[in-house]
Amino acid sequence: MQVTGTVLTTRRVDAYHALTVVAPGIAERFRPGHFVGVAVGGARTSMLTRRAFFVHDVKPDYGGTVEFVFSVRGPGTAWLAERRARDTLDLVGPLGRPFPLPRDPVTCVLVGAEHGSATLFTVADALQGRGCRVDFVLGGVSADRVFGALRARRMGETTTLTTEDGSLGMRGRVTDVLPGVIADVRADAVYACGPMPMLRGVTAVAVEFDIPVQVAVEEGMACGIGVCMTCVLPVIGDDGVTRMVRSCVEGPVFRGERVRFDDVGTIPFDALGAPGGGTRNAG
Amino acid sequence: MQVTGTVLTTRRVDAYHALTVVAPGIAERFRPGHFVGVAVGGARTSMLTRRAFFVHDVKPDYGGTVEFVFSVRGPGTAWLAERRARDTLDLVGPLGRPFPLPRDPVTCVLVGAEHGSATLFTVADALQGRGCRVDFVLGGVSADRVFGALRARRMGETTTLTTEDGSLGMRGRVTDVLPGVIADVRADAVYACGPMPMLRGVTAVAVEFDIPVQVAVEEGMACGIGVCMTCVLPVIGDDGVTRMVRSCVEGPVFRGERVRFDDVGTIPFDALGAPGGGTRNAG
Amino acid sequence: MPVDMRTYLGHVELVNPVTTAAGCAASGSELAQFFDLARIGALTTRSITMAPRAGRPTPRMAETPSGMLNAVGLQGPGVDAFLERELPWLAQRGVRTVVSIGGGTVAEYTALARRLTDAPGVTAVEVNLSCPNIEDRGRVFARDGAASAEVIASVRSVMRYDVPVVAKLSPDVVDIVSVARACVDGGADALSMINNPLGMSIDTEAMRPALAAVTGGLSGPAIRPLAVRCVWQVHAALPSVPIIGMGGVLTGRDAFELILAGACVVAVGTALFHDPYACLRILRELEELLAARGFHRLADAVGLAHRPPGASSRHRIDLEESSL
Amino acid sequence: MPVDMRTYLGHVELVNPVTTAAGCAASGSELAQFFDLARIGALTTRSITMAPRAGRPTPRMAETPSGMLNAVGLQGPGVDAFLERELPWLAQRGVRTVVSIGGGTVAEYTALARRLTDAPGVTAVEVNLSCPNIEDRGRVFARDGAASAEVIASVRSVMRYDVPVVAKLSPDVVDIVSVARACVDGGADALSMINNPLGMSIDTEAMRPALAAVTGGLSGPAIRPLAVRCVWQVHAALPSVPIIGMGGVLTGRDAFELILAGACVVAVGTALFHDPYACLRILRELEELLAARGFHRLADAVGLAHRPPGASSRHRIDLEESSL
Ligand SMILES: Cc1cc2nc3c(=O)[nH]c(=O)nc-3n(C[C@H](O)[C@H](O)[C@H](O)COP(=O)(O)OP(=O)(O)OC[C@H]3O[C@@H](n4cnc5c(N)ncnc54)[C@H](O)[C@@H]3O)c2cc1C
Ligand SMILES: Cc1cc2nc3c(=O)[nH]c(=O)nc-3n(C[C@H](O)[C@H](O)[C@H](O)COP(=O)(O)OP(=O)(O)OC[C@H]3O[C@@H](n4cnc5c(N)ncnc54)[C@H](O)[C@@H]3O)c2cc1C
Ligand SMILES: Cc1cc2nc3c(=O)[nH]c(=O)nc-3n(C[C@H](O)[C@H](O)[C@H](O)COP(=O)(O)O)c2cc1C
Ligand SMILES: Cc1cc2nc3c(=O)[nH]c(=O)nc-3n(C[C@H](O)[C@H](O)[C@H](O)COP(=O)(O)O)c2cc1C
Ligand code: FES
Ligand code: FES
Repeated sequence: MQVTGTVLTTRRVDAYHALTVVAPGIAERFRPGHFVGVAVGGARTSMLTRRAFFVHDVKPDYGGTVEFVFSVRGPGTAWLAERRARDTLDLVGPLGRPFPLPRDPVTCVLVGAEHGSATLFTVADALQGRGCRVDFVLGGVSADRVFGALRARRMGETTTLTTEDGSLGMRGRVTDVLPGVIADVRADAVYACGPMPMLRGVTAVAVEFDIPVQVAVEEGMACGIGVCMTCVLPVIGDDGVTRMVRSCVEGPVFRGERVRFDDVGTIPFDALGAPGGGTRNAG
Repeated sequence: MQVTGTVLTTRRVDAYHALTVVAPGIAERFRPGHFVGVAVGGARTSMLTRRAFFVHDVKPDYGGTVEFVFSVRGPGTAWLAERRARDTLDLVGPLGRPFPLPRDPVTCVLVGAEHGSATLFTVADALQGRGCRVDFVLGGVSADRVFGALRARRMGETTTLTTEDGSLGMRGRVTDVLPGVIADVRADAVYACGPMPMLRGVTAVAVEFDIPVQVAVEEGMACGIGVCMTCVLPVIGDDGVTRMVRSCVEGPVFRGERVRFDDVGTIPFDALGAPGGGTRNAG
Repeated sequence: MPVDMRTYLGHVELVNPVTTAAGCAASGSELAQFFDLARIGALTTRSITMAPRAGRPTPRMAETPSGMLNAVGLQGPGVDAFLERELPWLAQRGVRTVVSIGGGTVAEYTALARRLTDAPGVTAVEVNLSCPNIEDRGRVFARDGAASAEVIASVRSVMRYDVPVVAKLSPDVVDIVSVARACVDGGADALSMINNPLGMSIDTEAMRPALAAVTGGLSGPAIRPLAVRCVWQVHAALPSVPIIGMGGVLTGRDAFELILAGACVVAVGTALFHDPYACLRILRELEELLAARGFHRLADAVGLAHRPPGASSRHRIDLEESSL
Repeated sequence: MPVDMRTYLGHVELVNPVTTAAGCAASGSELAQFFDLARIGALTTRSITMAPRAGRPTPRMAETPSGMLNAVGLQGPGVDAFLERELPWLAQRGVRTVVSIGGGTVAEYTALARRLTDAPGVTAVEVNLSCPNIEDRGRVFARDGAASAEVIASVRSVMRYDVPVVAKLSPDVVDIVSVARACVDGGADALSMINNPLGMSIDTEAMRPALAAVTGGLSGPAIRPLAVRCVWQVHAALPSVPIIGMGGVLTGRDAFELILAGACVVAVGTALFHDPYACLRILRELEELLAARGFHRLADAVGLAHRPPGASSRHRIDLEESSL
């Protein structure tokens, strides 16, 4: 649904900005892993496409609020960073397929990098609601880019932090420490959100341990609702056939081992409808 | 010059909005009849062209402020109407050729319609500074669109108001009452600002009385600095030749009788460089 | 008083003039979550191809000032899956469906048309001529009047007589009127314009083309002045041919602009990416605009901006029964 | 370290790659009130015609999303007045001047070139081919490779050998590369693109065309994707021909985009209407961008986005002496 909501609060969290927006309908329908499409630039802007942000949190205040966390990257996020309380914001959501949750009270490692970490706390909440044990592995380039360390320490059984410059936690990347954490906590499943190379690394580790891994991906999106076909990536279906699937409606959450990370940005020759053989073979 | 100024105050005056902007360099160079080009829409806007506004007032506060008065007409003025104190505004100015002032302490009738009236008060000031007598004739469609009646009453020897619906002053247009005023006050000169048909009418009256008339015109403008050639109108030069002259740099103030009001929006056949004969005849 | 919003594509009546643009509404079901598709004049499908197509690699999209570039490459399920799943789904829901088709040869277009001719639920066929002609070194059909006309004539010859064939034109030509005329001479019942002009953008950080496909189609309000100009020129030359106008329509005002230029149907593309409800909003805004200007019927506004400078609009509304 | 911003149009060296676009800087003196014109690579004049021209009626301008339409109609003083007043004024101030010329016949272009050939202070001649050819039913020269080449060959034959002749191309063609090639074969020393594509806008209140001339030229950021694509295609096909790129350049980033696509000079048009200082600002921003990316010379960035996907940019900078 589309909502013109009022900005309730804005805050800075290290390198990130967080906006809380009153959007009852979206908050009500929200499940962990959902994202919102945010119109940027105001009336008569030259920026036509909505920007996608994972929902970091929902609260029941004022009928329902959504919070999202972002860093300034280009003109759209720069505009968002200038929003103030009482401004209005045009959101479409909740969008996407949320994280599937296990039936049983298993042990889950939640891995986040950069703003991707913000996506994990509602997942943790839901998992803990089902009696799951939750452990966090959060990383970033530097201390100010590791989002939610404090909250993770409060919620998680254990929390392992990494920074590439060593300014917080272990020096390195989340994938460097993940095998140790999985082994230590005897994890049953992994949930991950972050840049594509990180998701690929996390998936490789989970496959190594032979445990399921759910990843939430980010691909360039023009619509977020499944109509523009710009956000595709190669994913292997239940039938073993690779298809170029839309990350906005068929994702953003995928089983990690189904995503052909090495082929992102290409049309694999064996994908359904690939130029040359693929088309007819797989059709 | 180009100035990024801070909005000092915003106010509503009946149907109009007035913005006062800190712009020292512009205020300092200002002469009555100058206008400013205002960038609208903010960063990444789709609105590319500056909007032109006559300067209503300049004050020495904060090193120099400029005030302009406008009504909401389209998206650019709608955006301006939403500006608040402390916002910044990007102005270019002062632009245009100002009103020429008489050497001698003569009697001048200042005629304004709609927002055009706002242009006249700095003219009145300058005229009175030279010992001139000033009388006002101000009009509008309805009472709320007659700008500056109070101030005119304070400044002018006499003030005559007209509205088309009769809600203030005489029912009718400024041109209906102008002959009477000119006769009554024995005017030596007329200054006018307002829509093109009104300027044409005022000029006709002044010509009738055989007194000089200075008009400030508004033509669609893309640049305001003389480079785009979009703001032209046919004006008769000292040599008797009609040229398509730019109202932004050769105007906006013209001697009324020199403007070929009936031919605005056309290229008169006898204009310099007109298609067919004109070109070679006059060249 | 409500405005009579009905309009005609050839002999087919549409309840109102708003449709989705080809390739901008996927299979239809995605938008159906937001509103009832039967409420718009028609839904135009993505361009259906013979075989399934995986499309182009990503990045497929780049934002540009007041527009965007896309290089999707006609990703789609192929005509079999379309006829088996997508078209029946739309037909069941009473959605008037304009089926867009894309091919690499005249034979392929013709084969597609043949497959559609007995399919229930085809309101019209729109021939996407902006496809590379495999038999002419990949030269786009739409850029050549003769090639376009050949495709149209062949499609027309196999399509059911009561299904209008619409030729979709590209602005990347020297003279759109001559291509339009060739298509009409070839048998097109209506014309649709504009498809995306070819554009490109470079990522100045990576110092590489922003799209994997290097070039892509430009859409959105940036191209509306091109669309208005094309519709205007074609309507002036061929006033009796129905035109589906598109290109950068975001609001009812924009739709009205194309209608005044000569379009009797208006398609909404890129706007859907921003606002899933765009079609219904635009329809409502358009109706309000027409009502506010005293129109009783949409048809009276079609091409109205062509009236000679002296004429008043009232006049024309009174005089003419229909401008179609 | 400062970046070497010098660039070449044929054999003529320009101190930097920023110039004004034809018709967007009037006689030059207007902008001189804002900055010293000798600081930019060159000033391009409006298109000079034989006789004085009053141009088109007003309204001549309409704003469109991220762009504007203009229909000025080459208003100007004619070549006599230009040579008598405007050119000497520029020459006195040391302004490198690219003189744009416009005509209705090959003979008129040629006569204009002949008038310029002995005039001091002509850095280059830019032939505005987007003029209607009176001898071909008003068909615009630029839309036809052969007609364009004929004009260029004739102008080249009468111009002084050391004054480069630049052919200015329109995007309103089927294949800009073939027109570019024809012009180069005809003798063009450099190419300039893009002139305004033809657009139109309708005033939905008046229900009439917004411009008195009905159609007009579209400019501004809206058309930048078309400009980048044209420069890219032509540079790919004719890598050794210098290109003056233009179309919607508002910032140093935008100029850099055209340079990466293959332009060695960048012209600023519509941006001047918004920001009289645009040329100098863009030059500064461009230099900063180049420096931040480690370029020592502008020339190393020209066409860089064409390097094959594997290659790094550093590599190319080290390997090549000049990309011109
Ligand atoms: C499902 C999803 C969830 C996301 N969640 C978050 C989040 O919670 N926090 C956060 O900081 N960022 C998130 N992103 C990335 C965020 O959308 C981009 O940072 C943002 O769109 C950049 O906009 P811009 O105008 O600042 O930058 P620009 O780079 O100028 O954007 C230009 C265009 O590219 C698109 N684009 C740019 N980067 C991305 C990207 N990484 N993914 C998709 N589109 C992109 C924009 O939508 C826009 O159309 C998410 C992306 C996706 C797809
Ligand atoms: C020298 C001059 C002085 C002016 N002074 C004032 C003033 O003091 N107060 C005031 O309210 N208005 C004034 N105007 C008119 C004012 O510029 C327009 O009302 C304003 O540009 C409308 O912008 P918009 O986006 O709201 O409307 P739109 O109609 O959407 O504007 C679209 C485009 O048309 C141009 N435009 C529209 N109307 C006019 C017009 N009348 N004159 C010139 N360009 C126009 C705009 O600049 C813009 O490029 C003046 C105009 C000129 C030329
Ligand atoms: C993502 C995308 C995909 C498109 N796919 C098709 C297509 O399959 N067939 C077609 O004829 N046009 C296609 N188009 C062109 C649109 O139908 C339309 O002609 C064009 O985008 C202009 O309208 P707009 O500005 O409203 O988007 C596509 C456009 C976009 C943006
Ligand atoms: C008002 C205006 C007048 C122009 N006049 C000319 C001209 O006389 N000759 C010419 O070759 N191009 C002319 N052009 C085209 C520009 O030189 C340039 O090619 C085009 O506007 C694209 O650049 P821009 O987007 O930076 O304006 C004109 C453009 C504008 C906006
Ligand atoms: S973003 Fe449009 S289909 Fe996914
Ligand atoms: S507004 Fe550009 S020349 Fe006057």
